[in-house]
Amino acid sequence: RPRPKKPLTIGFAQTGAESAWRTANTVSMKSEAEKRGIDLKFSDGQGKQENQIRAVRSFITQGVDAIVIAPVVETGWDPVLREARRARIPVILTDRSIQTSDESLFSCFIGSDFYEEGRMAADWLAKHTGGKGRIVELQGTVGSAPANERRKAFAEGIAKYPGLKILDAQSGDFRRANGKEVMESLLKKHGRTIDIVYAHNDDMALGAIQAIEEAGQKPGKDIVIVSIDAIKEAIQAVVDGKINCTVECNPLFGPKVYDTAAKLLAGEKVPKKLFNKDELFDHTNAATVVASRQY
Amino acid sequence: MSDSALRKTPVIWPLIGLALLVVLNAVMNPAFLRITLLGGHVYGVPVDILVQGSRTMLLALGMTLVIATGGVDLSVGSVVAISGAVCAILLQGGTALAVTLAAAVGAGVFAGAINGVLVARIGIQPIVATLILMVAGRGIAQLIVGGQVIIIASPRFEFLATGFVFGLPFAPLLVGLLFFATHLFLRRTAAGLFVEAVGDNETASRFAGLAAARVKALAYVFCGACAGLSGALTAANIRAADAYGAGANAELDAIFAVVVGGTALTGGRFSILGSFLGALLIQTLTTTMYNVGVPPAVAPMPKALLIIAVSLLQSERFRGWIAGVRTRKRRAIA
Amino acid sequence: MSDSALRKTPVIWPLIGLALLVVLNAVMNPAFLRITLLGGHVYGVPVDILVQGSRTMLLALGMTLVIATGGVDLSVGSVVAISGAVCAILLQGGTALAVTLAAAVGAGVFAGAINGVLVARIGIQPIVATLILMVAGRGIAQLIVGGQVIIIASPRFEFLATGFVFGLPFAPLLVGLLFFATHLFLRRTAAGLFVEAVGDNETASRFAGLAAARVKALAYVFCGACAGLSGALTAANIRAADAYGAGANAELDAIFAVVVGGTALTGGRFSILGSFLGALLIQTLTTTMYNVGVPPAVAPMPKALLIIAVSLLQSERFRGWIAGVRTRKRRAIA
Amino acid sequence: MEQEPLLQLRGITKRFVGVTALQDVDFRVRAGEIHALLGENGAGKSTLIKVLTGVHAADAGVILFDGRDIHPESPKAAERAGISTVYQEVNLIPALSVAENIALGRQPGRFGFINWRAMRRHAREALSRLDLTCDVDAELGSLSVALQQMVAIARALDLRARLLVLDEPTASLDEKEVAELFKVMRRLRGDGLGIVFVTHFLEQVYAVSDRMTVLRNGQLVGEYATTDLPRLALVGKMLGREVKDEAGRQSAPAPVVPVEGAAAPVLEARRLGRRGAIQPLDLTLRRGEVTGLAGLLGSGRTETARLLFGIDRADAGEIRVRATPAHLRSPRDAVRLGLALCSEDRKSEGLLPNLSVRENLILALQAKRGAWRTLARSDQEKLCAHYIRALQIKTPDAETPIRNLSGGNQQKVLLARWLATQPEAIILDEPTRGIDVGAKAEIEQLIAKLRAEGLAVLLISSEIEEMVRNCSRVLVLRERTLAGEVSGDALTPERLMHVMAGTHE
Ligand SMILES: Nc1ncnc2c1ncn2[C@@H]1O[C@H](COP(=O)(O)OP(=O)(O)OP(=O)(O)O)[C@@H](O)[C@H]1O
Ligand SMILES: Nc1ncnc2c1ncn2[C@@H]1O[C@H](COP(=O)(O)OP(=O)(O)OP(=O)(O)O)[C@@H](O)[C@H]1O
Ligand SMILES: [Mg+2]
Ligand SMILES: [Mg+2]
Repeated sequence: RPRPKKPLTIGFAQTGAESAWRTANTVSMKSEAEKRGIDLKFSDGQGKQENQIRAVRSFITQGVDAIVIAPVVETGWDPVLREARRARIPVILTDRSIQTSDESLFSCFIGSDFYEEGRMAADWLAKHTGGKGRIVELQGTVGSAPANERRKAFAEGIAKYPGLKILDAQSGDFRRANGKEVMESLLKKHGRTIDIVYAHNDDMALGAIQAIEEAGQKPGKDIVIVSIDAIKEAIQAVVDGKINCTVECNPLFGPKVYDTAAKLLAGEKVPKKLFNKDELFDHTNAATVVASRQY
Repeated sequence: MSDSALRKTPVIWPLIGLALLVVLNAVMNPAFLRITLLGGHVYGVPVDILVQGSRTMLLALGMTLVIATGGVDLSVGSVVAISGAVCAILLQGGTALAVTLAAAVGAGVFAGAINGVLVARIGIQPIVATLILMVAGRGIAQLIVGGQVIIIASPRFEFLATGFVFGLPFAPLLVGLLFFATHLFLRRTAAGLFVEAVGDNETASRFAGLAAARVKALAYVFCGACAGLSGALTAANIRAADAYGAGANAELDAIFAVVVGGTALTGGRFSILGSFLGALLIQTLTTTMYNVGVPPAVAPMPKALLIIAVSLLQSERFRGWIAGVRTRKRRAIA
Repeated sequence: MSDSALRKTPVIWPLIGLALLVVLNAVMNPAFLRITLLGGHVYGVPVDILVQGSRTMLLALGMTLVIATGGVDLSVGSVVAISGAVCAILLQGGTALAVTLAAAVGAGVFAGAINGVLVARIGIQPIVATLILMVAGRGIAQLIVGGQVIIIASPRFEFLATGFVFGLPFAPLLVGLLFFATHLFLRRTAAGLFVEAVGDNETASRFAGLAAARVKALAYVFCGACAGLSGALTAANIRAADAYGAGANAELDAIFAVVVGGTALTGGRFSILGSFLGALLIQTLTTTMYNVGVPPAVAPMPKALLIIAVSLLQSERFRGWIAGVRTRKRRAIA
Repeated sequence: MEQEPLLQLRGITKRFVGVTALQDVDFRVRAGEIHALLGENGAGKSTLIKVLTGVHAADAGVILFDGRDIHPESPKAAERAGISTVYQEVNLIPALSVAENIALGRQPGRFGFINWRAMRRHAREALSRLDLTCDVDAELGSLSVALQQMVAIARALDLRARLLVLDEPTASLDEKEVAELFKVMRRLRGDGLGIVFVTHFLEQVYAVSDRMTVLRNGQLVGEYATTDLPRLALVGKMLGREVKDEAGRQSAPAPVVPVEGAAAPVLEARRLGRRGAIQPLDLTLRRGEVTGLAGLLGSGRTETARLLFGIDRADAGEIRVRATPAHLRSPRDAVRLGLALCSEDRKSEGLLPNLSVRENLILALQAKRGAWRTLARSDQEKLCAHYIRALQIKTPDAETPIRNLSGGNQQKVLLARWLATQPEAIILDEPTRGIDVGAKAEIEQLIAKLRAEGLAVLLISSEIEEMVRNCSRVLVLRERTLAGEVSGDALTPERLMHVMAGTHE
């Protein structure tokens, strides 16, 4: 394949370093760049959009070949993206998309499909429980996009199965400690009527597992547990039979992002919306991937 | 504690709040108060409240002294994260439990010493001085664990947070013991008087021969130690060090607990028992919201309302005003 | 402002900090100071700093008065979210721009009035009183927008944050004008004096015939109004109301700016100019971290270090200590 | 010539928790008179004034001002009605400048424009009316207590008031300032103002007042024309018993005679000084001797005391305690070496307002012992009971927060705080400030007793008579320099005044 004479320079405006998922995401971007000999200009936005905008501007002045943004918020990107277009630098959005009146301002979006994740969880449940069971839902941080999407998709997914009922829903803030605490309360409130736990992320599920064990029940057996993210620890829990299923929210964006960037720079057309492939892990396949899991 | 009515008053309001919450819960869900034996130990919602609340109580204990000296420590949440990270790394490396715990508390003491020096020796305003560690501390914790959530696989460590002795939960017992010991220490020795004196009028205390700066600094050190231990409990509770999430917003809860417990942010008089009840009240409220099924979106509201209610009741001006309205009404009727 | 040297001192340290940062940036990246004309208006990093910083400056302006009265307003971030939500809903409904802006500021005034009543009339401690709206306010904002991010499609509204007049950015001009007007108002009338008097010694001010409670309450109302306008700017800047993220942690930056600008959290003397410079300094630092390429893990550190440095320099005790060390050294040499 | 009183309080009752501060008190002030309000510490004088000016709401009674029933809800309302007040404690804003303090609350309109230059000029004029020159841009808090007091008076005089209320304005003033104040008071009286004047200095009462009202235990004793009531009778009315001498003493003060072993120096200062505060000076406090430190306002007496007690670091000279060089880095060091300093600034350097009388009283002793050697609760209570009795401290009980005590009684508690440490040397900076005649005599007797027991005392007082009565030797400071020493037969008020003023040559 034709190698560019000069190594590619790509600017990446990351959101921050707020979670293990994000760290894995950063690592993937960096290590993959190293592997491919790409000069990656990395910038940490510390959770602030203005920082990211500033970073993007500096990428433009430095004349990078492509810009990758993991936007902190969905809105307010138009001005800086216009500047990038003026400088003819393609922009790839990752992880979260943006809201804009002019879709041509960015080349494509590569992300995790939170909605799809929620739907996959619902489908798996429907299939493996025979469409029956009382569910408690551990929601993510109120108002956040993944929590919103995963809640909506799941609700819509189980709507077709009248036997699947949401008994209770509380926010565990995506945190392990809160997941545990909420689960403890719900266990006491609903006694042994809980059949299923649906957690918006693995951390909360892992917290809930502890609560269930401390209540003298067997997670994965007495109570079916479904969660999202598929971090290594959760896949191990699937292997151990404590989590029944975890839907991947793959943070390893590196390969896909750089592939896409190369295509864009070569003038190829790419779809506007690309999803990083998310898999689903349950007892059938967890054991095979757990060893090779990096995060 | 002195028997004077003055000291006891602040404790009344959190007690009443607590009673109201318990009644509310018991009505909504009669199982709320049920405590059963499960696998040889007590089991039930009140047990959960004590166990979950023990970490905030510990923070409130340290915070009480800092607030009594007229300061505030915003860094406790970050110290919890640091201490948890230290525990995880050490346990991962096979360090003995006692050493690990000492290191966790030691990390807290170190952090507290930094705060203490900044506030007491150099004279930086407490909010600013401790904000620095609050902001930087979480980064430090993340450096320690290398940005990972580190799993802790030590049953003995886990016991700290989830263990039972003689069928009773260990963490609340430990914390209760620490409260009692602190209370005894502060009230049986002159230490409590010194803290209150420094908080009430630092200059006057210094002129009376107190080492005011040392008293203040030690309050921060103690607060750091409490936060360090609380960090160990937090890590033990979830069997992992979560540098990003551990202790997030914990400083707010601790401050709330202290204020609701009747210790004024302006310093001076403090109530250890009040802080205990304040922390218990806040945890009970959190649990109540799960129990009652408050929708997550409006969950922050009840807490805000509770705190405002207790603060209102503690405000002399408000009580006077209410009394005034009543008298006026009575007069109008007569 | 009075001409006394005393008042001018606090402004020195943020100025020095600012100068150092600019030099650092210019050395690391000579393009830093380059300002060009692009499409008929100025363009460059310093312009960005002013535009991005304008929202924090506005918050710092209101916060200065609140802090000067001896209080603090933790709710400004939530008010920013509320006001942005109000703007979005109204503009969506086709309301006129002027009415929308009035409503945004009005929402801030309303929030400020609640804080003011709680603090000044009922006597709840400022941290607690404003924490309530801080916690509950974001929920309110989310209720207003129904949990959605609402897009604003009004170029005239957007102009507030991103427009240019005579080639100069509008937002900093507006904010600068407000600072100047506030400064004039406070120093040409007795209002500034009242604020400082109440902040320094509330009882004495009351005894001296000031309506201390009213002065305090008005400070919160003004702070709320500033936060309301800042919320409109924030929404205009991202052309959307983001109830979840708008103004998050904004209160910290505002407090930092005020403190770095030389106004003590204990109340009393304040410096409007200092707060302006403080906010500018903080924004410049943020931008600098980009320019210099600080690694993510240590990103919170520079801010913490800067704040501690300025606080240290402002601490008389520290300066005295440094001076003492120097004298002792000199003596040792002699 | 009976005219309608300018101010009339009828049946005023004010109760605090556990205390009835005022019980059915009547009080009248006419236009054009100086009316002294008198009574022991805790009699209710300040409370009456606070009711009158809207700080406290009375539980019962009416306030007629100019024949109208005013109901002042706040000091602001009282000020609007034409009542201008100097409260007992220095009650201005320390962080603001002198000029700003004087201007505060009396700008044209509510948010009217300020002319800073005019404000300064105005302040200078107000101060010059009291024959005071000081930097009007100086921060008020940096001034000595006496100067702050003068500024507060200047501010009150400045208001276009019809009634002027002065609660112990002269407590920390020198004769010269008092004379200036009286001049102004007399002039205002001539202008038809009514003036309420609270003081514990009887000679001032007789020097300036026209009428007087006496309170005892919150009750009205009576209203008298000053010329009708001789001093002895007045003291009797205040104390509620027959007295043999003017100060209300049952017996004469112990004579000032040196005691055995008086030669041993306890505290010595050699060339002790601090740049900008005090020129290097020598000073020796001996066992069984009361040494005076005299000087005019701002002459540096308090600064000297601060150096001796380790509050400020000296940058020249040395201090010896019992002949051993001592490095005093803080008051703590001084306390541990057996020194004590009762500060002149009661409010900011003495009181722990929210703590109880007991805690305030034992604090220094406990600090001296350290946190570990805790005083048993019963010992604390015994100590309190002892001093409450010995100094006749008027308090419901030892657990009352000290802020609820009257000014004079607070002062007594602070004095007790230091006596309880059983110091070897004690520095008393204006110890009788705001203390009533009876108690003042008790304290003087106490000083004499302590001296007889071998204590070394350094007494700082603006009351020259008091210095002469109590000291065997007086050092005089002038402009922060030791200007001389007066002792023996030369120690007379006249001589002392001359040395202080620098006119003795
Ligand atoms: N806020 C308060 N709460 C409770 N008791 C109070 C309060 N203020 C005053 N008292 C009590 O009221 C009584 C009268 O006090 P007041 O201050 O009027 O005395 P005073 O005559 O001014 O004495 P002094 O000469 O010492 O200034 C005292 O017994 C005092 O303890
Ligand atoms: N902290 C300070 N900062 C600046 N000036 C001060 C400070 N303390 C005292 N001074 C000034 O130093 C001078 C000496 O004050 P000092 O209090 O020692 O006088 P004094 O002789 O005790 O008089 P007084 O009768 O007023 O107490 C005064 O002019 C005072 O204003
Ligand atoms: Mg009085
Ligand atoms: Mg003095």
